[in-house]
Amino acid sequence: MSYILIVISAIFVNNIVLSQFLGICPFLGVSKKISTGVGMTGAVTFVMVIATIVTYLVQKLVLDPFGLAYLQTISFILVIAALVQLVEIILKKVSPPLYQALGVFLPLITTNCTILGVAIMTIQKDLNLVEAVVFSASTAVGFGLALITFAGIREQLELVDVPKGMRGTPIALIVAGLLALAFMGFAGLV
Amino acid sequence: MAKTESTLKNMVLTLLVITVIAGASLGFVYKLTKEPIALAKLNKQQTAIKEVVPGFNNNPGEEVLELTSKEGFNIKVFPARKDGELIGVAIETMTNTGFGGDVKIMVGLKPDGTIINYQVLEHKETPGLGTKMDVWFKTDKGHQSVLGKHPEKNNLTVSKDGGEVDAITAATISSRAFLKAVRVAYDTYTENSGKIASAQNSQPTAEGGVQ
Amino acid sequence: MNVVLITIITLGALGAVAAIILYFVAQKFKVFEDPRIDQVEEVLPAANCGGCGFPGCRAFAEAMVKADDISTMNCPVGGAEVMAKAAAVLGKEVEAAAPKLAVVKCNGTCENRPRLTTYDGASTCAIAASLYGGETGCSYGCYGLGDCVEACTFDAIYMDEETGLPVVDEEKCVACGACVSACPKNIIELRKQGPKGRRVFVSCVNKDKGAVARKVCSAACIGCKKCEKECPFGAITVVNNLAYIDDSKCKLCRKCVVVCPTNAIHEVNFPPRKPKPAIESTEKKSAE
Amino acid sequence: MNTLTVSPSPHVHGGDSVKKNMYGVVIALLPALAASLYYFGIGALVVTLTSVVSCVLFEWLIQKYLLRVPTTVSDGSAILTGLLLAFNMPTYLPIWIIIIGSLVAIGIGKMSFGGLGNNPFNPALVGRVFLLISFPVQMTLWPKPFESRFSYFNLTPDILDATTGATPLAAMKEGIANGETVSQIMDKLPSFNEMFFGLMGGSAGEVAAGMLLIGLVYLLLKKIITWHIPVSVIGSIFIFTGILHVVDPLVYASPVFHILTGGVMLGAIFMATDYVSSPMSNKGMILYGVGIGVITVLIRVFGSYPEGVSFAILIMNGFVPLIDRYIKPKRFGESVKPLKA
Amino acid sequence: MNQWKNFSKGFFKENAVFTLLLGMCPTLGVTSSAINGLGMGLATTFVLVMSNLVVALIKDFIPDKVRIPSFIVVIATFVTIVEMIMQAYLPSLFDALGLFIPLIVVNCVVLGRAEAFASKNSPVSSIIDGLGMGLGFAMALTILGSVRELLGSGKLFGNVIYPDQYGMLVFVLAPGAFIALGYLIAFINRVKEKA
Amino acid sequence: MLKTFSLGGVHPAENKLSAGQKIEVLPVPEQVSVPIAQHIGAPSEPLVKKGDTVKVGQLIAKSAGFVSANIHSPVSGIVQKIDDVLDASGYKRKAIIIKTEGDEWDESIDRSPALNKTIVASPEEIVKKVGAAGIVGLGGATFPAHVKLSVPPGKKCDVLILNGVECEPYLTSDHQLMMEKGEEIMVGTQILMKGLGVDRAIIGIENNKKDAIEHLTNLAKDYSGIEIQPLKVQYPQGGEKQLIDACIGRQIPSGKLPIEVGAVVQNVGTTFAVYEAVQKNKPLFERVVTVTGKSVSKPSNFLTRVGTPISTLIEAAGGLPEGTGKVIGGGPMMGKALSSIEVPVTKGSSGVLVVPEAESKRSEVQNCIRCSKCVSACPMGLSPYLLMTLSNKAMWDRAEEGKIMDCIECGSCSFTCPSSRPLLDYIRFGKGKVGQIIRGRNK
Ligand SMILES: Cc1cc2nc3c(=O)[nH]c(=O)nc-3n(C[C@H](O)[C@H](O)[C@H](O)COP(=O)(O)O)c2cc1C
Ligand SMILES: Cc1cc2nc3c(=O)[nH]c(=O)nc-3n(C[C@H](O)[C@H](O)[C@H](O)COP(=O)(O)O)c2cc1C
Ligand SMILES: Cc1cc2nc3c(=O)[nH]c(=O)nc-3n(C[C@H](O)[C@H](O)[C@H](O)COP(=O)(O)O)c2cc1C
Ligand SMILES: Cc1cc2nc3c(=O)[nH]c(=O)nc-3n(C[C@H](O)[C@H](O)[C@H](O)CO)c2cc1C
Ligand code: SF4
Ligand code: SF4
Ligand code: SF4
Ligand code: SF4
Ligand code: FES
Repeated sequence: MSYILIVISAIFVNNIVLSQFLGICPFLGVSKKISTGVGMTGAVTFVMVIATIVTYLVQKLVLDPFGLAYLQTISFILVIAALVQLVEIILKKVSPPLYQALGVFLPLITTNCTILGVAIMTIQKDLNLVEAVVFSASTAVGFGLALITFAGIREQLELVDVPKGMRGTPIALIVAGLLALAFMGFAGLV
Repeated sequence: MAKTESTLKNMVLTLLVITVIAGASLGFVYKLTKEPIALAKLNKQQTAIKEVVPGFNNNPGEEVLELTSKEGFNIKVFPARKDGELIGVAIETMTNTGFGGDVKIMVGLKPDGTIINYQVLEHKETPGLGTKMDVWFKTDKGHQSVLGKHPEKNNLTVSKDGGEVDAITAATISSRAFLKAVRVAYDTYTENSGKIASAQNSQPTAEGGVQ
Repeated sequence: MNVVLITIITLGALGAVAAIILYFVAQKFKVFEDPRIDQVEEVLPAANCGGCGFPGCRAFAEAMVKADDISTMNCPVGGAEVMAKAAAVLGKEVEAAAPKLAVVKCNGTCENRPRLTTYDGASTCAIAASLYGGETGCSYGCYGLGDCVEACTFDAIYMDEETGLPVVDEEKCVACGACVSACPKNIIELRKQGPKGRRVFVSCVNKDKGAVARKVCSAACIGCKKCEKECPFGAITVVNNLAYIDDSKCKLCRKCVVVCPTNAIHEVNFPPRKPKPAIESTEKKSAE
Repeated sequence: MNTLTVSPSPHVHGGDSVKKNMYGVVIALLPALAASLYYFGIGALVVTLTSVVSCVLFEWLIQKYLLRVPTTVSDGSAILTGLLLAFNMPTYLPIWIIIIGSLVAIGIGKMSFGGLGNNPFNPALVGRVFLLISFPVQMTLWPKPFESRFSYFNLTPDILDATTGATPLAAMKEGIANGETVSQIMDKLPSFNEMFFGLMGGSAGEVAAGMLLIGLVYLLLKKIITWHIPVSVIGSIFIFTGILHVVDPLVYASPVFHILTGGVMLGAIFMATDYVSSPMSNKGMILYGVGIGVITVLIRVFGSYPEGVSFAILIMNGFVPLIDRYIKPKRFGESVKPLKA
Repeated sequence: MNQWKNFSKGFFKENAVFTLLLGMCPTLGVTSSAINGLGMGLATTFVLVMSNLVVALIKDFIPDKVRIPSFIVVIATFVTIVEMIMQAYLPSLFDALGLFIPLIVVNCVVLGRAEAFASKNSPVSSIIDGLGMGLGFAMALTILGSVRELLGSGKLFGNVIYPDQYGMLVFVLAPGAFIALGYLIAFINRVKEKA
Repeated sequence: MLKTFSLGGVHPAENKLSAGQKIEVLPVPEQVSVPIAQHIGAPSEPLVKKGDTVKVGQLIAKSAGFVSANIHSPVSGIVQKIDDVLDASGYKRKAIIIKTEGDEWDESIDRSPALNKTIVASPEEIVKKVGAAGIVGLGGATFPAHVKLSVPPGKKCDVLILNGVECEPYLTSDHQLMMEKGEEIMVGTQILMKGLGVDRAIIGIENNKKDAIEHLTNLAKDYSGIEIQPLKVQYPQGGEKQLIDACIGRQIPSGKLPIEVGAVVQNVGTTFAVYEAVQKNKPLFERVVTVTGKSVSKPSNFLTRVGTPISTLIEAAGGLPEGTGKVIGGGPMMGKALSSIEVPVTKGSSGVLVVPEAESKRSEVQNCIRCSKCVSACPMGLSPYLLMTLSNKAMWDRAEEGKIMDCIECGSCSFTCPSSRPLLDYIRFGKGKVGQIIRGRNK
């Protein structure tokens, strides 16, 4: 697969959030403001790329040689969990404002399906290491695109009077649905 | 309640203990389910082959041939024999021209190439449209069915392209992809028919067994 | 090799490596954060109403942890109970603050205060107030456009259609003070709830001279000082032609209520009394 | 003397109103509606009436019984949504599907957000795309002009076969996929002249480019919309397909073909310009228009849908808040030339 | 705590999907039919109960810094077990749920309960909590699955309710998942408000 | 193409009903009420007390700071009281109330109508005299004129712009003044030019006053450095920033004063007052006020003493018509609705507009439909729809970011909005809040 196709596919066509249903929790959770959305995107991109590289190596260097494919889930998640905790500890020290902004969601990156999902998909798709990096980075960009667009709409909805019963989560989900509906237009682009 | 402190020793020890226990239980369950999983996989393949080429009594999985079509697709050919006699082949074939990308089907051909039956293995077509291919081309209605047709003797393209097969309503693209996959299977089969016949005596490939 | 064994070794190794790396990084990048902040935050009601004067519950928790003395701080939503819990977490003392309640100090109903002009601008009190003195001659009184209602996150204040004045729902009001700061005319005050909800207060904020005030509103305080003289406890002072009852001194004897010539002093939640049934009706209204 | 009214300035109003704008757009749509009735006959009438009536009815019902707010159906926006939804549907569409489309457009697309002015996405397009994805079979059944005038209630497979055909875009897409060249395909299609007047298969209101352009002139004259969005949409589609066409005229159709077919005119003039779901600043509008143009071409040429305007507009609707946030109107005194003393 | 309350809170008051908005990915990803929703819900319940139990048992021995990794290993173990068992005995459901089975590991509900409940409570309460939460989750997924299946293809647990040509395909696809859940939550909020 | 400003603008119906009506001198009222705050800046300090006898033109309240202005008695008589009286907004403000007795002018005032062309005063004397005469901007902003004439050190003024635009619908006082006192305005211009030390002055006049343009162009031939600039009829052409942009193509940066681009703007009425002050020693205590309205039987332009009750003016214009819904002090775009017609004329009153009931109610407010018409109308390039919402939701930081302080309160946005949204109401309020925040921060 050429890199361009990987990029377009991961960002638009098979957008991780809007068509793959991964990472919905942070998508709904940290999208109230554009600025936190941007921060989250950064954090996810960072973690995702590193996690993909590390899990890729674990798979190729440890699991495959020993025929331990069934340990994929557990070893990947262990690696990711440790990694996220590292990022958290470092971030707390290096950039307290970003740490504050991401709040509870930083530990939840661990439980952000995108990271594990992408790590597993990379193996399933049988990509090589460079492709894996491109794939994970563009998936993260796709996540960011969806998240920031969504945050923009939600910020705008803050300014209008949404009916009481729909305020908050319901309307956010409707917006996500309509965004997904729109993104279906990209079908077949690759 | 006295929490264990976060010293290096404690941390390493705890994680070690937990992972060791986890490893032990996983290894154990793995051993337990290894057989059933393999069986389930084999079953799936056998059932699929049985559906498209009924009546064999060998283990086609053991005799599988891995081929590459002209278009560069990986094609698997499972020879089906009854008492050593080749009664047909089940071909795992594909195209990449579906509405949602790859379409993978298993098609059963008589030795002369006539279509016995097919089964759709994998696709990403739209539910309600392209997905209808799993029964559409078996249904005896209008000019839908391809069963009993021969890719060479019949013009197996959609009527829109001048062929004799009715496309799935509003899913011409999927229909074309389906028919194309059949064609790929047939072409690959005829090109390699010699190999297939001779494969009878060859060693079962590694792929043939359970993974 | 035995599958089980390999599994154990691989996972064990992964686990141990992860633990070691985590340990060293954690050592290197240590940040101290007072764990009590989390604990305090946990006891707060998480209404994030800002009534405490801090942006959200967590900020309040942080402030409480930092402060030496938290007796001046109060969570209006959780009240004394929550403050006591928070204090317990921090090992500090708080005095139970007397429960308070929002009180609307204007009785300029449509009857009491005839309308001289009609307002036709953006319908908020703040904007009306920045434009002009109001639809009636009283430039101190309530505009009735409901900024206070809007401000209350607890649905505790609503507009009485008939009088055009806001009414506080005593059950729901948590004395967060949002309405107090929302009102551009400073009409709402947080006052002691009083035993059994009994309160006596001056329901007027007009500082005009008596004659002027009376001309524009029949229920205005005219600053005649009768109540000031009457009060046995010195709880009432008249400043700028306006009487004010200090709720820490008021003993709820209700003598002032009787002497007020304009019925500007209101008593609420008292059992009905015989001699002056006339006032009863207005009391009821504001008590509801 | 009666009481004086006091209000902040200004004390006069220009007299513009929501109604004037909405009914203005309705008027601008009339030529295209007339063309549609002329070409597609009963079907066009049924689809339009059903859509408009059910949109208005749903808006009224939702406001009255669900939201319990004052009803505002008379402002004309629901009529417009109904009309534009109808314009985006093929004229053989069964009534029940139209009603579902109206419910989605008004219920999900508009009222869930609080009604007029609050919806981030274009309601009519929400309805249309929802239907397209839910009922792709019915939504891609294109009656031929004139031949389908008297069939709607009497549709039998025979009549269907005889009176439907592919839209030029679908034909182009299929042809290219089958390996034909553009000029081979074009020979089978109506001429540009015919296309301009709407002699081709397509949604009820989208076919007659000429009529839609009359509407555009009316809208511009009445100052209901500005030129920015229509020009940037049509212009960017023209330029982008033009470049492709120059690069390889065998597989990429000419820009004229692209702007005359499908929903480009309808979309650029009436749907991308929907106030509510488009940006506020002129620069923003141009960016939005170019975005729509580029995405439309991408979908048409490289994607799996033959027609991309609806999706492109919806996608760009999603970006409008960001555009508004970061692209501000030009401010007074912003670009000051340094004063030479 | 009253164990009944502890159990029942997962269904309504603290329902993971409808009120806490946790575990959204499987919620949206696998609920294209009721049976998938139910299967996923039960698989999650199993993991939830078991991991809650184990976490409650070992909570006192875990140093803080490795708390999350430890919990995750526990959870991942059970997930892998479920994965293997399903693969062996329910291959078709396994195929249908696909990637979402390993992703139970990262289902926020599971870790969330381990963190918020099991690590502070007794094993028995933790099991009950896990069961309540899990079944509540399963219930939510089944409801959403039913709604989507019914609207999308006219079926309920595979039984034809009305001909599928009247079904709105969009509900089987991504956008429909979001929209259906959105209105479901709005509806539940409304019911709750009245209650 | 006529010159005009570069962004936004609207065109309300002009309705210049009183155009061409000669300026009538209104009789001296029986009693005047002179507020001590008639200008931007600190209220003046009263110099008289109850019972004092004053003459016309006598200083009765003195400037209380740099940005403040003197106030002179508009009548002769006895000070009744100094008290809080209801002002136009229904709030109480301090005012000096004088009972008229005769009409005895201060001796120093030269009452002869003869034109005095020779300017003897030095630039410093000019600024001093203007200050002493209590002249404030008569264009409506009532900014003390001498402050504008004192160019701050380090800045340079190279052009004086006279505002004869009168872009407000209905109002005609400046128009009439230009027609009747053209010569005086020319001399006044020369005085201002001398005071500022510039040799170029431009008088901007909207093209709907062709007679005034012609008249002044003829007169300007005799004076060096004065140009007449016809301008497109477009509101708010008279806004200072817009006028400078239109006349000399310079845009004042956000938050800056005209002097930043080397310009000073004065209204033509102010210029006339400057002429009177410098050449005739006459302080500012009377001005031309237009009384107009569709239902008014005799729309007129009156020369009126400050402090005269508005009701007197309306009476002189034929009385308050039946069914009056609103009385506006000023024009319909920027004027203030009065809550009582007993309030007095002040230095800033350019007109009184009587609006019939049918036209005095606003239409019902609807949701913003994001039509962006307010954005296109705003002459300052702001986003009024957004500023209104931000103001409503108290998001002050974003409002400040959106340059809410740049709003000149012209009302073009509210005028255009098809949803009849009270945009300016909220923006004005927001400006107040944001202004407070900024001042608090700068402290
Ligand atoms: C949401 C949606 C999904 C579609 N899915 C498929 C599909 O899976 N397979 C297919 O061949 N066509 C699909 N189509 C239709 C194609 O876009 C195209 O219209 C059709 O294949 C043209 O063939 P026809 O001549 O049979 O109508 C889909 C269309 C839409 C709107
Ligand atoms: C604080 C302040 C200081 C000012 N200083 C000057 C000045 O030094 N020179 C000047 O020409 N105008 C000055 N002005 C006057 C303004 O430029 C402007 O003319 C006045 O506010 C009225 O303008 P308007 O009617 O367009 O609002 C000042 C205004 C303010 C509020
Ligand atoms: C929207 C707007 C419109 C104005 N229109 C006029 C006008 O028509 N004529 C005028 O003299 N001043 C007008 N002004 C006031 C001028 O901005 C400026 O204050 C005045 O010309 C300065 O002169 P002055 O200080 O002598 O009044 C307007 C101000 C604003 C904000
Ligand atoms: C120029 C213009 C274009 C419009 N286009 C649409 C449209 O494409 N779809 C629609 O549902 N409503 C349209 N409307 C109506 C209205 O703006 C729409 O219903 C709102 O989006 C509902 O909030 C349009 C209105 C105007 C003035
Ligand atoms: S009534 Fe006022 S004090 Fe009471 S809760 Fe509401 S806003 Fe707070
Ligand atoms: S009490 Fe104050 S805020 Fe409430 S309606 Fe009256 S004026 Fe407005
Ligand atoms: S009032 Fe302010 S925001 Fe409105 S148009 Fe005028 S300058 Fe712009
Ligand atoms: S003019 Fe009115 S409706 Fe249009 S954008 Fe501005 S505020 Fe909204
Ligand atoms: S379940 Fe996927 S992010 Fe929470």
